Amino acid sequence: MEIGLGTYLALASVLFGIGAVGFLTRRNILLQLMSIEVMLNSVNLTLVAFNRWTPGEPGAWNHHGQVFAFFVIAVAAAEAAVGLAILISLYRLKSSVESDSADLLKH
Amino acid sequence: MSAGGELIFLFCGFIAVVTAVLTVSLRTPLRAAVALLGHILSLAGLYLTLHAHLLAAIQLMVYAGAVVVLFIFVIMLIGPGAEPKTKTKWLTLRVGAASLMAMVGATLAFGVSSIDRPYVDIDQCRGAAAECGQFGGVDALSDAIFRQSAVPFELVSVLLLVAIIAAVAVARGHSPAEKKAIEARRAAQGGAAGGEGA
Amino acid sequence: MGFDIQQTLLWIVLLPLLGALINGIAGRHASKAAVNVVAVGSVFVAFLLSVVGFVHLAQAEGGNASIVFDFYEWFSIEVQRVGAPSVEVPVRVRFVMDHLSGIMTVMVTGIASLIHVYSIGYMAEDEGYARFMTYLNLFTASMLVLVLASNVPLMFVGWEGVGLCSYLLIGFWFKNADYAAAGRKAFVVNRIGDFGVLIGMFLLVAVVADERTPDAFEFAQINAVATRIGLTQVQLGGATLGVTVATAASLFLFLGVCGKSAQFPLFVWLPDAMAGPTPVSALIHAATMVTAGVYLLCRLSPVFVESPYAMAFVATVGAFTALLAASIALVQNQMKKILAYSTVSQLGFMVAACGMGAFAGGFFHVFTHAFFKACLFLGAGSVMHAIHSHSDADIRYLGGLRKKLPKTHITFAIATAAIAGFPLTSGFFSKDEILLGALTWATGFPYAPFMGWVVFGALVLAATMTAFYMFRLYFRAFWGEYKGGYADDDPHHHKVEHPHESPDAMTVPLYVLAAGALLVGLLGLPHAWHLPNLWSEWLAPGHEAFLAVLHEQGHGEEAVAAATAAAREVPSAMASLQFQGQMVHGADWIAWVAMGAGSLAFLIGAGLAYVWYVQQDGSAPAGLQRSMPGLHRILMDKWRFDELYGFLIVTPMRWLAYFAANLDRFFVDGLLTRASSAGAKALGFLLTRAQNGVVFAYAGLMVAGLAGLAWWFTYPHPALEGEAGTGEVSWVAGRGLGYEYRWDFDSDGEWDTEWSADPAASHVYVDEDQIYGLVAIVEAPRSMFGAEELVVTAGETVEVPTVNLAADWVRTTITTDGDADEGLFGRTPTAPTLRYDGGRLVVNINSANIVDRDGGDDGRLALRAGETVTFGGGRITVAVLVRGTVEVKNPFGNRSRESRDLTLRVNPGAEGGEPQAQVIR
Amino acid sequence: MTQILTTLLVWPLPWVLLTLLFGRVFPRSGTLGYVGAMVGAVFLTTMTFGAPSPDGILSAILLWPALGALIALFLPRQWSDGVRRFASVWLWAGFALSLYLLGPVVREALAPNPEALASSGRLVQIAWEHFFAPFFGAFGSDASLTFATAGYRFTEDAAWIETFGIHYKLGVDGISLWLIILTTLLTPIALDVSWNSVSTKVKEFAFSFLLLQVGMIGAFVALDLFLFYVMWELMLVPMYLIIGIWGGKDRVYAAVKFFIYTMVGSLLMLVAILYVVMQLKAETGILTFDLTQILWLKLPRTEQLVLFSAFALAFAIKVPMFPFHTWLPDAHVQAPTGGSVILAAVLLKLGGYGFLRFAMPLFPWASRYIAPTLAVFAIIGIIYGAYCAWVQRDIKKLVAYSSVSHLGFVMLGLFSMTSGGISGGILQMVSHGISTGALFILVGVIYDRRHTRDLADFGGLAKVMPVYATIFVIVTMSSVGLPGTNGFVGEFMVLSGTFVSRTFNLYQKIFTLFAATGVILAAIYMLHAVLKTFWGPITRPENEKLQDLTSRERWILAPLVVLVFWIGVTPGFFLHPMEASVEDFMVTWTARSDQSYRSGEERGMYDGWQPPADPAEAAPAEEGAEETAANEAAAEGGAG
Repeated sequence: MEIGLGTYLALASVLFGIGAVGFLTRRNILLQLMSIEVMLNSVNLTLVAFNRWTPGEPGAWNHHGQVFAFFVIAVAAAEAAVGLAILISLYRLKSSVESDSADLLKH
Repeated sequence: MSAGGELIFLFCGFIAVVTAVLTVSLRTPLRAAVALLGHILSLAGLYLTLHAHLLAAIQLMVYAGAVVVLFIFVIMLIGPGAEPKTKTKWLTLRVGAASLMAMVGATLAFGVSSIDRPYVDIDQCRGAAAECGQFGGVDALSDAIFRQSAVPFELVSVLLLVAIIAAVAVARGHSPAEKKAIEARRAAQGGAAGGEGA
Repeated sequence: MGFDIQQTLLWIVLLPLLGALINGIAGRHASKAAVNVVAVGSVFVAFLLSVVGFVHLAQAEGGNASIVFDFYEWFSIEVQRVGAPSVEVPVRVRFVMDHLSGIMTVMVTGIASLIHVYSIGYMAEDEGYARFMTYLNLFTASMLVLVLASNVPLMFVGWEGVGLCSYLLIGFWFKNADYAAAGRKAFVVNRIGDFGVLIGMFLLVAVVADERTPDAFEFAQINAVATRIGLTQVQLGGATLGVTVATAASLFLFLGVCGKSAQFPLFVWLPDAMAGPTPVSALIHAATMVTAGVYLLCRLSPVFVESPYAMAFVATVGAFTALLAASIALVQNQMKKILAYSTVSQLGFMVAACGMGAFAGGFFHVFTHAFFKACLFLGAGSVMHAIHSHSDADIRYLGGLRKKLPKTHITFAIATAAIAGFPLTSGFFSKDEILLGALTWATGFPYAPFMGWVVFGALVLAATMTAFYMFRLYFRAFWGEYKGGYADDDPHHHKVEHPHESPDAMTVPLYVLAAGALLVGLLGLPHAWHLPNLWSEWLAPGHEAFLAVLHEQGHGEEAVAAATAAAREVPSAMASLQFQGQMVHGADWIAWVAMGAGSLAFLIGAGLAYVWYVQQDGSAPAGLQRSMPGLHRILMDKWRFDELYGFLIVTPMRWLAYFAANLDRFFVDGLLTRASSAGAKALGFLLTRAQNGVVFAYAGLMVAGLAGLAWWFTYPHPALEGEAGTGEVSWVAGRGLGYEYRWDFDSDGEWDTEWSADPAASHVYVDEDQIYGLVAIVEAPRSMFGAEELVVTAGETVEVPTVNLAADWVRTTITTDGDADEGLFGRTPTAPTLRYDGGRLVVNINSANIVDRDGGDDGRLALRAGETVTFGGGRITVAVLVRGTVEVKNPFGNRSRESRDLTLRVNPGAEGGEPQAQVIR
Repeated sequence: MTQILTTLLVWPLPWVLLTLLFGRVFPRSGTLGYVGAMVGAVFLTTMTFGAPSPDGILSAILLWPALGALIALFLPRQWSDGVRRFASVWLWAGFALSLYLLGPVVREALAPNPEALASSGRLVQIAWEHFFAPFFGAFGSDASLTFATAGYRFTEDAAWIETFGIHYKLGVDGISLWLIILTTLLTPIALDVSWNSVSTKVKEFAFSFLLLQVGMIGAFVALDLFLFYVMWELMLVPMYLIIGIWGGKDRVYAAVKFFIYTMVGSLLMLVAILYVVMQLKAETGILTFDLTQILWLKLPRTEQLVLFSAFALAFAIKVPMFPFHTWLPDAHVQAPTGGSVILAAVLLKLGGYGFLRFAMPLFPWASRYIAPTLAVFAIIGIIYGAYCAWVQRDIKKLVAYSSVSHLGFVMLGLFSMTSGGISGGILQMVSHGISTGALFILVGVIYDRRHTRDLADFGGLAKVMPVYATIFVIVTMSSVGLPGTNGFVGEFMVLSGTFVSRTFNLYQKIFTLFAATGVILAAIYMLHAVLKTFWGPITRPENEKLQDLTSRERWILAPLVVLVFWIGVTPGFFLHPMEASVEDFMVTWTARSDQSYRSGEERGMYDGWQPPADPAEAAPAEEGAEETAANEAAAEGGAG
């Protein structure tokens, strides 16, 4: 088996699927947030992998994919911070960390 | 790709999948967080195989060092109440959606696995590191981030600032019980003040 | 500023208008004397000026003088014509006093002056005195505009203006709701007539307007081209109706005449109009305004004459109205009601006369009628003044007034005699002219002799009735014993023991009018006596030229035509010539019979009234009434026309209005406002269902979308497009990750290329094998969405759709801008059909306007690709149809294919060349 | 810019100040005093400074109410009477300022050239030399300022949003001239009739009217599609507020209905505008919203139809044409008197104006293709509106439905595509503004006294209110279309235009026949209202002591009554300025619709289009001058 771009992408897809399934099956917001981290990481993996296969020229490297991944990491950090803050707020309000309990936005 | 690289890939990929499964399936949040830590470490390993050295380091620092710690911190804050009650609301639908998603992931994996590009052997810079930099190295990536993408970078810093403020704003405040207590205290004080004024 | 005879026309109109303006603004606060000076003075000076103008006309050389005053151009309209440049038609404010309007002007101002004077006495006690005088002045001004106008729209100003004044004056005592309603009725009924005038005017101007006669609204120009009007057919919806413009315009104008001159079926407003003060009844609803219709008939007489059908219709309606109104008048008891129906009846006489071509006779009756009817109304007013009545006087409770009101009596008696046709009074002469016209029509007129006799009979009968009911009125009111004026049980009035004669302001006008009623008839002495008939000569200046030609050429039909043409050389004021010509060449006995019939009618009618009401004291008619109660009832109820119209027209219209209002509220508004808002609400409701606030639900939806996307990705999508060049097509399929393509350019099932990653391919179509079918590109002038492509494959017959094309398919002339002149009505065109036959497109022509130019007259054309054939305004181009197919596979191994048809326009090859090769290149 | 500011500061501002000062010095001077003060102030400034410069006059007219609105915002709220007086005087000053636009018209009517002046009567000479000539100054003496030839006058052009080719471009031609005058006349009148009836939030009321006038004038003078759209929407908001705040019982419903109806149409129009602009860009590479440029764009027939429908919907709703009229009765009934007057007199006119200025010239083939269909709707509107009006119990609703009927005539005239029909349609728009405006004022007068508009509550009013009854009957007759009043001329021209129209092809006579029945129905419903209101005995004791028209009300109605007869007797004065523009419109429209018809589905530019030498400096003024020159040449050729 030769390991190429496709392999990385396939791995990333599998990881993304696992994250998504986790997000869908878990009701604990903490775990859902973790699932989201898994999904974001899988996307980062694709970005970095693509970047590896389009590296540009020496002295004029193409780092778009890695830069993007970097930004994704930053955004993921922000997301985790806000998400956890919301979680705490919700826990105060409802004494629960279940996502189903947050349904005040109904209609 | 070198044989060593392939070996690292296989090892880290396996770990990544296993830890991902553990992350989403473990019941205890703390254990899940630990699994997530493992997942992030394995991904950093994968980054190394992709010549993304700096990114691997950042991954370790930001994710392993900050995000996972934040998760654990919150788990500690909330305590065992975080244990979800077993409810079977929309169970079928959840299982259906999850399996659909699994199929989508599998299809996607199958579809993209055949995508291939010619492998580019990155010819390491022969000259001084300062002159050309290394692909994925500190020099080259810093140049890309701070020169070419300076504006987005600054915007990200603003985003983070906003996120901090938002987190503070959202997490501030009190639970209903606390609120009641505070109000009761205030009312007592206000009444006293009014009495004094009279 | 020197004396300018043209300026007089302006001042004739302006003076009463200024009077109305001054009285209208300041009259309420001014003294009665000042109001009188302004009102009477302005009208009287106008009268003097019109006499000056009339004398100027009479002294002018040549029989056809006129005074023209061109004031300014009011506005102008543009008449667009098919296939010719547009014509700018001005509408001028221009006054003309010619022989016809001269008489009318003098008559209107004269009688208006008298009635103004009369009103000083009659309305003295009324609180709305100044208002009344204002309205009267305004009316006079409007009537003068009507009479003096040189064109139809300006006449229409007066026409509507007098209608307005009539409305205001009928409702003068507006506190009585019935009176106000009567005013509204008059206005609305007149408006129906005005509608007819408008349409008639447009019909005329659309024909008359061209480079030679751009002033198409002017009466003179319309009359000058009357022959053309009589020859032009009315086009409606592209079809010719078989009706000349003269007929249509005449009938529409006659609708206006019916409204204004109270002819059947629009006569119902006039009897109700007697709600107005009596001087109004005399001036407007007897002497002047109601004759405006007759005036219009005379004004446009050349146009009416061009249409025998319209003339016959006019005559019939007139005679019928005369009879109908006379029959109602027989039994009425209210003085003004009787006079009102008598007016309708007399108007019927005038209109019938015009319809029979005796325009001069009809107009003569207008003139004489103005005197005796005004006198009668004013006499009735005098009676009502004597018994202090505002509304009307009932002849059943009058009697013996000849001793109490001697001045009124004598004038009333003269006027009664005149209207009844007592020999040598004015009414006798004018009625004689009309009966003579009817007889001439019956004996000499080529179109409808039978109708002529019917009309003559009806008119004689109506004349008899007239004599009877007028003398009945006269005898019952003025003879016998005085009964106190009101019924014993009248709740509103007390009996007046000693009625007094009216003041001089009222009796002097009566004397003047009575004298006129007695004497003006001498202007038109009967033809039977071979005395000079001033009236006819004045109105028909071509008379002598006409007679001269007749004298030379005898009395055949051709001779009459030639004579008419000769007379037309002198543009006549009236088109009564050919009829008078026939009168002349007819025998003397006709004139004697007419005069005899008129005299007999008077003798029978008046005699019967004398016997029944003077000798027998009314027992015989009472007996008749008892023996025929139904007939009496229905006559008293005026044949129940008001009820009939209420039932047939007013109520349905009212219901229609309610229906429309409710439709608007519930359906239109409901559909556009309520239904749309309900729809938006429903949509909003549905959309909010998805927003249930549960994070999982949103995630689930996202997953569903993602799954759909994934599904779409697993199959390739060819998205085939082609662009046709000349003979060559560039095909391009959609791109995708890892797609591979292969092509079958002619869709014959064999792949023309191997798999490749290039999504674009181009192919040159050379052989006929590669052609899938033929396409007829149909371009039609009215097709909404441009050219239409009809695909014709082997063994198939396709009909060319005729949507929007109906007029163009048939064999008609198509104008440059694609408007067809004919074809929507009458003919059902058959569309061409198309067939594919051995590489040729065969067009079966059917009834299409296609030149069958391939030699054989078999009604079909065989066309090769690239050829073009024109039909009417459209054309058919033959193109070829090609079909390309592509198959795509993606990394999943899934394949899909798509075909696309493309129309390929080709240049036609050389004649007789090899079609396959020629088709393409 | 300085020119505009000079104009505003030297002319209307002193008028306002002098008039208000006069009011302070002589507080009991009454309406006559105010009118005299305003006229005197105008006279004074004209004697002192002469007439303003024609440059930037349109901006001045447009900015004047905007400035007033700005000032009104800073006036103290408690000072309600003062705010009212300020806004009224301000708007009347705006009217006086707009009268300068009539300089060329008056010159051509009185003294087209020295010879004509010399040969005219002494009275005319004196009037011209001592009154009109000094008043109009450059407006009356500059021979190039004339409405006798086609093209836009008083044009102004400045870049607004350069990136998108949006310009601040203004201009007046014969078509919009009278509508602008109508706007400036009716707005102060509408404000004044609400003098006593609006007592709450007076400041906001005045502000709304001033802002509304900006929108209305702007929509009439805009020659840039984007500017037009902005102004079109700008009108909407103040009117929405006027109905929604100072209206009747169901005012919010009516206001929202009005707003949504208009908005639906105008959004589609915006899409169509953008599409047309993009097509022009694709065709020529020039991105511009300039109407004079866009008019050259020739679109495929199918696209024309779709785009025309989008424009037509917006304008048809505004007119309103059947079946989009149902907002009108609600809006009229609920609006305060002043709002109704403006709505009927000006806002509805924008529909017809939009058809004439934008929808028809932009899409000539489509408009010609649809014209008969739209004419059918216009005729349905005439008859249907009349029937609906007949059975209304509410007088305002009756008048509102009569508007539907009358505007049917307007639309019929415009679609007839004869110069007579179009001129008649425009004149009918002006006439309708005057007579229906007056009718709403009169209804408002009686509503102020009795607080009811139900016909059944009246009867016999002619006895107690003779002057009111007289004016009502005069206005009614004008609405009915009696010859000699303004209603007749327009109606006659429309009907005759319809009868000879080539566009209506086979159906012209049938159309006229049906449309003319509207003449009968108008008499029926209007006289019904008059009968129920004025004639008959007084049935209600409340009606016995009603006050007749006050002096202020008479002063408000006087100009309208004068105009009723002025237009009716000498319509030439009003028709002549629009003749050339209408003729030019007709010629261009006919030629382009033919071209468009022939070219079918092709797109391109119409014949005669020349790309502007420098897109940044596409000088429309020069183009106008060229058109003028061409027209003059044509006129000379015609005369020769």
